[in-house]
Amino acid sequence: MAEVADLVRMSRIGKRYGGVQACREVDFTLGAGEVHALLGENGAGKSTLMKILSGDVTEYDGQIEINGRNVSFAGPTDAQAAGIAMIHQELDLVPGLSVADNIFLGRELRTRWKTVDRRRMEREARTLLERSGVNLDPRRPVGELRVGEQQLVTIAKAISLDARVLIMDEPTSALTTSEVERLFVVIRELRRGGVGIVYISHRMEEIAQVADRATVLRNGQFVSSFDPRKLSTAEVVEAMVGRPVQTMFTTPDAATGDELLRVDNLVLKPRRPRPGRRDPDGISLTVRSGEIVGLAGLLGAGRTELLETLYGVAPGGARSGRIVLQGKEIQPRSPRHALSQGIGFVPEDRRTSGLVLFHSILANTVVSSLPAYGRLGVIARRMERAASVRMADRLRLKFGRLQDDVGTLSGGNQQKVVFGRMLLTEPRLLLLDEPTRGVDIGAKSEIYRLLGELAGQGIGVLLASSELPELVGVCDRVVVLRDGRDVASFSTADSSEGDLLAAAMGDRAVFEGRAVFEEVGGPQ
Amino acid sequence: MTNAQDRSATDSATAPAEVDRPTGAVPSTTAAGATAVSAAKAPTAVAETSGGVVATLFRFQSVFGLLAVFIAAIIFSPRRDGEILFLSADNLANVVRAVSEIGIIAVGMTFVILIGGIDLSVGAVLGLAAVGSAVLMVENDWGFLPSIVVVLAIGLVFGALQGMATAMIGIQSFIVTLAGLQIARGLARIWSDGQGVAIAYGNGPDEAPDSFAILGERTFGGLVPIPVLIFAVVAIAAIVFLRVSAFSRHLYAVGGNEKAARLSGVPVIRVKIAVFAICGLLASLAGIVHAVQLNQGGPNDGIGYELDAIAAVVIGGTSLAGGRGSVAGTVAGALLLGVLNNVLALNNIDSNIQLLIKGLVIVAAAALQRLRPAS
Amino acid sequence: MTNAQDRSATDSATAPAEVDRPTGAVPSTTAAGATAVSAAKAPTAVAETSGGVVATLFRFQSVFGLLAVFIAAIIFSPRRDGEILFLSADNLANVVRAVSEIGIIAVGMTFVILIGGIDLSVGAVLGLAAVGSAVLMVENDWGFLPSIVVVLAIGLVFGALQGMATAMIGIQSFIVTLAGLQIARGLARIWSDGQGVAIAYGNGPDEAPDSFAILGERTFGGLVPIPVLIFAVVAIAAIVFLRVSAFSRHLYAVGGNEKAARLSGVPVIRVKIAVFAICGLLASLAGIVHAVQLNQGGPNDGIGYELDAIAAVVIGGTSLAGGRGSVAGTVAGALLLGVLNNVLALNNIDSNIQLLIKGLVIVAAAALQRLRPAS
Amino acid sequence: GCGTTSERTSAEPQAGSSKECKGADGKYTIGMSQANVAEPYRQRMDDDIKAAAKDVPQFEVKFADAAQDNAKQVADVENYLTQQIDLLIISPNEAKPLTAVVKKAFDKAIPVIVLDRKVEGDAYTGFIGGDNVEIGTAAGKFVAEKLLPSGGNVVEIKGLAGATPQAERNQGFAAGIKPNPKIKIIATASGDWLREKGQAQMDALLKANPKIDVVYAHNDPMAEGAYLAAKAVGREKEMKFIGIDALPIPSGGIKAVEQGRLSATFTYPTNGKEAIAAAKKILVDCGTIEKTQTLQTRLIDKSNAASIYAEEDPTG
Ligand SMILES: Nc1ncnc2c1ncn2[C@@H]1O[C@H](COP(=O)(O)OP(=O)(O)OP(=O)(O)O)[C@@H](O)[C@H]1O
Ligand SMILES: Nc1ncnc2c1ncn2[C@@H]1O[C@H](COP(=O)(O)OP(=O)(O)OP(=O)(O)O)[C@@H](O)[C@H]1O
Ligand SMILES: O[C@@H]1[C@@H](O)[C@H](O)OC[C@H]1O
Ligand SMILES: [Mg+2]
Ligand SMILES: [Mg+2]
Repeated sequence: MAEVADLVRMSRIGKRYGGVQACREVDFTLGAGEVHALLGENGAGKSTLMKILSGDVTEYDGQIEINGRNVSFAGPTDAQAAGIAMIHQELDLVPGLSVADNIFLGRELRTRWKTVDRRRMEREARTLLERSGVNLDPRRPVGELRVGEQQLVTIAKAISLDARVLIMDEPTSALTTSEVERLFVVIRELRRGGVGIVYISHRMEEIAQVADRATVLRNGQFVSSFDPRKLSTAEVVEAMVGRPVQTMFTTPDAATGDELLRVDNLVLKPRRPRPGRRDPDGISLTVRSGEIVGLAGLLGAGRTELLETLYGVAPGGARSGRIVLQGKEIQPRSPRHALSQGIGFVPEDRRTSGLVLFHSILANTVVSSLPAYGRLGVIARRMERAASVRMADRLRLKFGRLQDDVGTLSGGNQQKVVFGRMLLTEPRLLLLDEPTRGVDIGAKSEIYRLLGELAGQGIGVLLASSELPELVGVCDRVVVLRDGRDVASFSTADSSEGDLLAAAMGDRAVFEGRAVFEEVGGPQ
Repeated sequence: MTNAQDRSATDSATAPAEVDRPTGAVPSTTAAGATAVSAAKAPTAVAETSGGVVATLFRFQSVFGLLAVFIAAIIFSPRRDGEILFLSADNLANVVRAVSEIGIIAVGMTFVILIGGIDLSVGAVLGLAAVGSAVLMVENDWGFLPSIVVVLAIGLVFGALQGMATAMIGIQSFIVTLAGLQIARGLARIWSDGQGVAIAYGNGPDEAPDSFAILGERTFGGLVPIPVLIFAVVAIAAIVFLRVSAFSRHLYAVGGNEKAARLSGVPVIRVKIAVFAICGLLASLAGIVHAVQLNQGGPNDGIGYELDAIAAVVIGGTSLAGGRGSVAGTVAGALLLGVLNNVLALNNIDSNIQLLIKGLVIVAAAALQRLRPAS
Repeated sequence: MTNAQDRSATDSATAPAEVDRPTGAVPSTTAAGATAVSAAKAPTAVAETSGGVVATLFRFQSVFGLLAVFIAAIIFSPRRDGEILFLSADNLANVVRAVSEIGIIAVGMTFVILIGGIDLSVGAVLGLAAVGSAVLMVENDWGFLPSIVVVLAIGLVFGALQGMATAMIGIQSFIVTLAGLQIARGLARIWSDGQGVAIAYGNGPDEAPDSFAILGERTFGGLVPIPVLIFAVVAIAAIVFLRVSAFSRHLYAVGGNEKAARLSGVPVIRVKIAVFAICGLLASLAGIVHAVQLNQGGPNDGIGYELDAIAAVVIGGTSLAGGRGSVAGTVAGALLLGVLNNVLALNNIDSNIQLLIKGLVIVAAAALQRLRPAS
Repeated sequence: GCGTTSERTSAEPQAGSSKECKGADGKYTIGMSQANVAEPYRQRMDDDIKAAAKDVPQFEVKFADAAQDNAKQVADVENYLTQQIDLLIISPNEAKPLTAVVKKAFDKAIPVIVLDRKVEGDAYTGFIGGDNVEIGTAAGKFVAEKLLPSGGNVVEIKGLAGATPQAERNQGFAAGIKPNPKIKIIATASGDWLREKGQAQMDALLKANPKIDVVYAHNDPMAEGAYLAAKAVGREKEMKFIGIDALPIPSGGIKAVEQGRLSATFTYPTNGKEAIAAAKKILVDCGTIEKTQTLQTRLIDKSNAASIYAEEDPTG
């Protein structure tokens, strides 16, 4: 491919974290105008390898050449000067600063008097945002934005660097199909301009669409390199995991039982509305026990807000409509209250809402179910340990020791910890908000298997996801939300991803959405 | 796209006011969060409707407490011949004069707290600077300018050293500056031999130059004390600085998400050192103002000022966690404390009861800031 | 699955020791990572090799500073007839007695700081409790038990009220407790009429019961002062409590990530209120100890103790950001400060120079804690 | 050179009696436990002791600063006991809390000289101090007879709430002005002994009270602060300022009187010199001292300020 003009050549890269060998003698190259996908399970070392390239991690073994010249970066600024930009997996933005300030942080545009040129920054930010497919007011504080919107801001930020090498570490994990398509348009433009792009993702269908080459890492080591367009998803996944994996998501259609949850015309009028929030504005749906119901919708359709309302963490305000759990009307007041009713919730953003990153895996796993492990407020260590080990086994968690900080786990394994914590509360109804965000395909199928198992035990699941294949494959039924209202309901047995998308977008948008599909429909 | 329009319509009707929004960092939020749900291809430009009066008001909600206390002060002020004593020009000048030192310190403290730090040494540095200016001008017979410059430099360097200990070794700033407090206090006592150094003015030996005395006078028809002017200049300079400088973005970034700041190429260590240096500089400026106002540089001057300054910052709405807050809020916080002290003193409330009232008012003022407009 | 085996084999060979690991939150660290790495099908049990001496040592690194200061104290201690004065039994008893009040307060403060808060009111609450016990027993002629119970209840309620203001209204605890400081101090002055209330013992009116006096005595052959015993009991109880209770997990979780804690079903508000209540309770216990040791309840007792207590906590390795730290560290921190004070006093260092030395040692002790073993 | 009243409680055993007196051949370590050095008055006390001890070659004096904390002062004394000092001078932060530890020293046959504020009981060798009620009374009399014989308005700026001298000076002053019923105390405020607090309080007092004739401050720094506040609004000539302490240092009250800012101040003797004299008597001369030695206050006004300053010249 780009043997002649390798933009980046990394050789024999090694990196150790304490007892973990995150990378081991990895070779990696990137050519100009190439989109190189980097694949591997959670914890395979993808992010680490790219952090080394982008100057974030400065202590490592091996060599890096840029344009044939040996380099060694003292920090991210150095790498940026050498034309390397990275979109980090964890959204590293400053919540208190505006979108524009975040995009230009560290490289503020100046006026003649050396002061910050806010106007110009806002103008350019707006253009950049539009280019990456979102129309956001660049003056809004980033802390107010949805996760998906934040992800688009980081993309805009990376694009603004005009880098020759652009590393995208799971840029689409919180995006819905339409934003992803839009991003691909941008990627193609950049590629035409000679930019080399490293693309990391756990969404297999994206790889074949966008990548020219793919490299697989396993346990920090190089496994293989190939043209993803020539391999089937199943083959790619087998290269990643080292064994064949069921990639078609299907959960056995458990016999669904009685009605578990009924939501009737739920409306929430918060006392102090916040911009960008889409509170329930007339939602009705049901979940039967043993049923997995999906929630589809565009960015900001109100899926998260619905789940939050059901879990008792919505902002205070007037609520109308009914929430009925097993025939009994409930008014979820707080997570604690919801848990006591048998409702569990796995939040979307595990780092800010899910985990105490610097606490142990053990402490994070058992925190919701502590009363079960002892009496009179005293914890029986053996019991909590046993529960924790049991859950780790069941979820096939990949970790060193239970005492290790949960923050040292790879993203997907962190997600499993949050998931496991809720399972330990033995819920009747599980509310899941993007539970597989950033989770590798192997682990995903574990989670789906588990969901199937839970459904088999009669637990009801309400699953919000931005991945249409996931919704179609895993759920029995999908409810589509738009603007805080339920607009359609499909049985997955007889509907497609396209149907869901159409319903999510509304009539006019369907047309435009199709247009996008055609324009970007696969690489030429 | 009805979605988007709906959304923004709702938005503009209500106040977006995130309470702790850094006024300095996100200055122009006149328009409400005009976000469009981005569907497929055609992003819809949304008309930027104004966020409304409420939104604007609530951006300055740290001023609410001040306003409430101000109104209470008017109501409870003693009157003479129908004149509301509290509102008389010279009383108001006194109010501001009394908080000018704390105010100057609090501006520097705001910077430190914005990066998520704290500086407990400011009171002691004030004392050191007060002693320094007195000793240099009176005992060493230095001129006005060299003395001032050296004293300011001492504050700057002292702050910078503390900044280095925090930024480079990574010790919590609370500990570094608690140690700094003791060190500065010890130095002040040693330098002054433990006794206040009296400042008399004139050209003789053992006299400070008259040019120094001017700093303590009043101007604008004898109404505005120069210390108030200095405070005002410092505050305005800080506000403008935070609005227009790239440095301020870096500062908010370090306080808001240090990792993100580092990844964006913000020179985190340099920012931290600079911020502590600024804080030390302002503390020593306050020390100079202190000395000239009291005609003395005392080694024990400024004891406990750090808590007052932090209180002003926090009442002003700046979060101790860093990343959010504003100098304007701090000024409001300092004035609130000043007005409160003044009206209690005007009414000659028993000093013990004063303590109770102050405590309750401070909590009430802070609680008021948590309020948001109901929709 | 070889993957998993590789991984875990490597793990057990090295020390992952995250320095600031909350000792309380992850209690069972006696054995190294004995967890089954579960890959695909066959979970592999890994032999429990020790995390290494270094790791263990560094979990207790807040003790390092104490050790260093202790050794320095022995070296620099004055001697008489070959006897190292610092090491004499009654001097050591004095050292611990002198820190017992700060120590008791600091235990409560550790709880508050662990949830990411701060309590500035402890010194004033100590004063209030000291006054309270004196007034009740001496002036109101109450018995020992009712007096103690009421005084402790006052501290508890005072703390709980502050906790409510923080947890329920959402005011930063710094502000709430700064106000609380003033209110408690005002109450103490009003209750005592502004004068220290002397405590004499006996059965007469205006005398406190002898049973109270016992709290100030020494035991174990006149060697161990009861206040030291009380401190020890409080510290041990707190350490055990943090290790075994479900509550402590909640506490660490709230401090580590409040939002995550809430979503995990932790009763955040209740935890916060409880923690501030405990801190108030311990401050009032310290006030009782203070009164009995000084035979007086003074309205100005305990001024500035809050900073000493916070210093002990932070030197003990607890992070002001919350979520990590330990009571054992705090005890070490308090003892470090006590030893330092003692050895400086024994050597009759000039009090100003003492300030400098203390400042430098505190920074050095904190810097020492930042050291980690190279991997 | 001040007037001294003494009382003798001769029945008490004097400490040191059990020990053999080594007299002039010995070397003696004296521990001085000061309540705090943040107040100029107390720093001056230490300075006086240091200066006086220079003249006694047998003496080595150590100083400890309790920083206004009773508990710390107890620890300071205990540390002195560990070091086995030969004589203790203590100026207690407060009476009752220090009584026990002073007794402990005294019982160990260490002579104890208590300065300024008494401890309770009689387990000490000698007390040297001023009488704050008397000083307050003298100030009151001065106002009633000299400054406002035909009556007028007084504002009182008090010391730190809870400090004994504050209560006593308040009480004495009230007694002193009693004979002149036309004198009214129209306002009191707490200045916490501090110059800047005196200034800030006076700002408000000036505003609230159009007619003030005399400002009585419990110490000179607060009087000076009040003066500065009045001067700032051009009213310093309308009223007289009096303070207490009269420290013979450049920033002290005597200079302020000499330079016309204060009308008068009253000496509050530091007793430093006297304490060393007493120590010398006990240790070097193997003698005994008076149990109580009360140093009288002295009125300093324009007429005697310069000469007294010269007499007590700090640099001398
Ligand atoms: N800062 C760190 N400290 C300790 N271990 C770390 C650290 N960062 C990464 N690791 C470990 O290094 C290994 C590789 O992590 P890395 O983040 O590179 O994985 P990844 O391939 O990006 O996984 P994911 O798909 O989940 O993002 C993991 O085992 C992880 O636990
Ligand atoms: N203005 C705001 N202030 C605070 N939090 C907000 C705001 N807007 C959105 N959020 C939070 O952001 C999250 C919703 O954003 P998210 O990224 O989940 O949207 P989405 O998943 O794309 O859309 P949805 O889940 O609503 O269909 C919720 O946690 C919500 O409470
Ligand atoms: O000014 C003095 C004050 O500092 C001291 O505490 O008591 C006596 C006063 O005269
Ligand atoms: Mg990764
Ligand atoms: Mg969502």
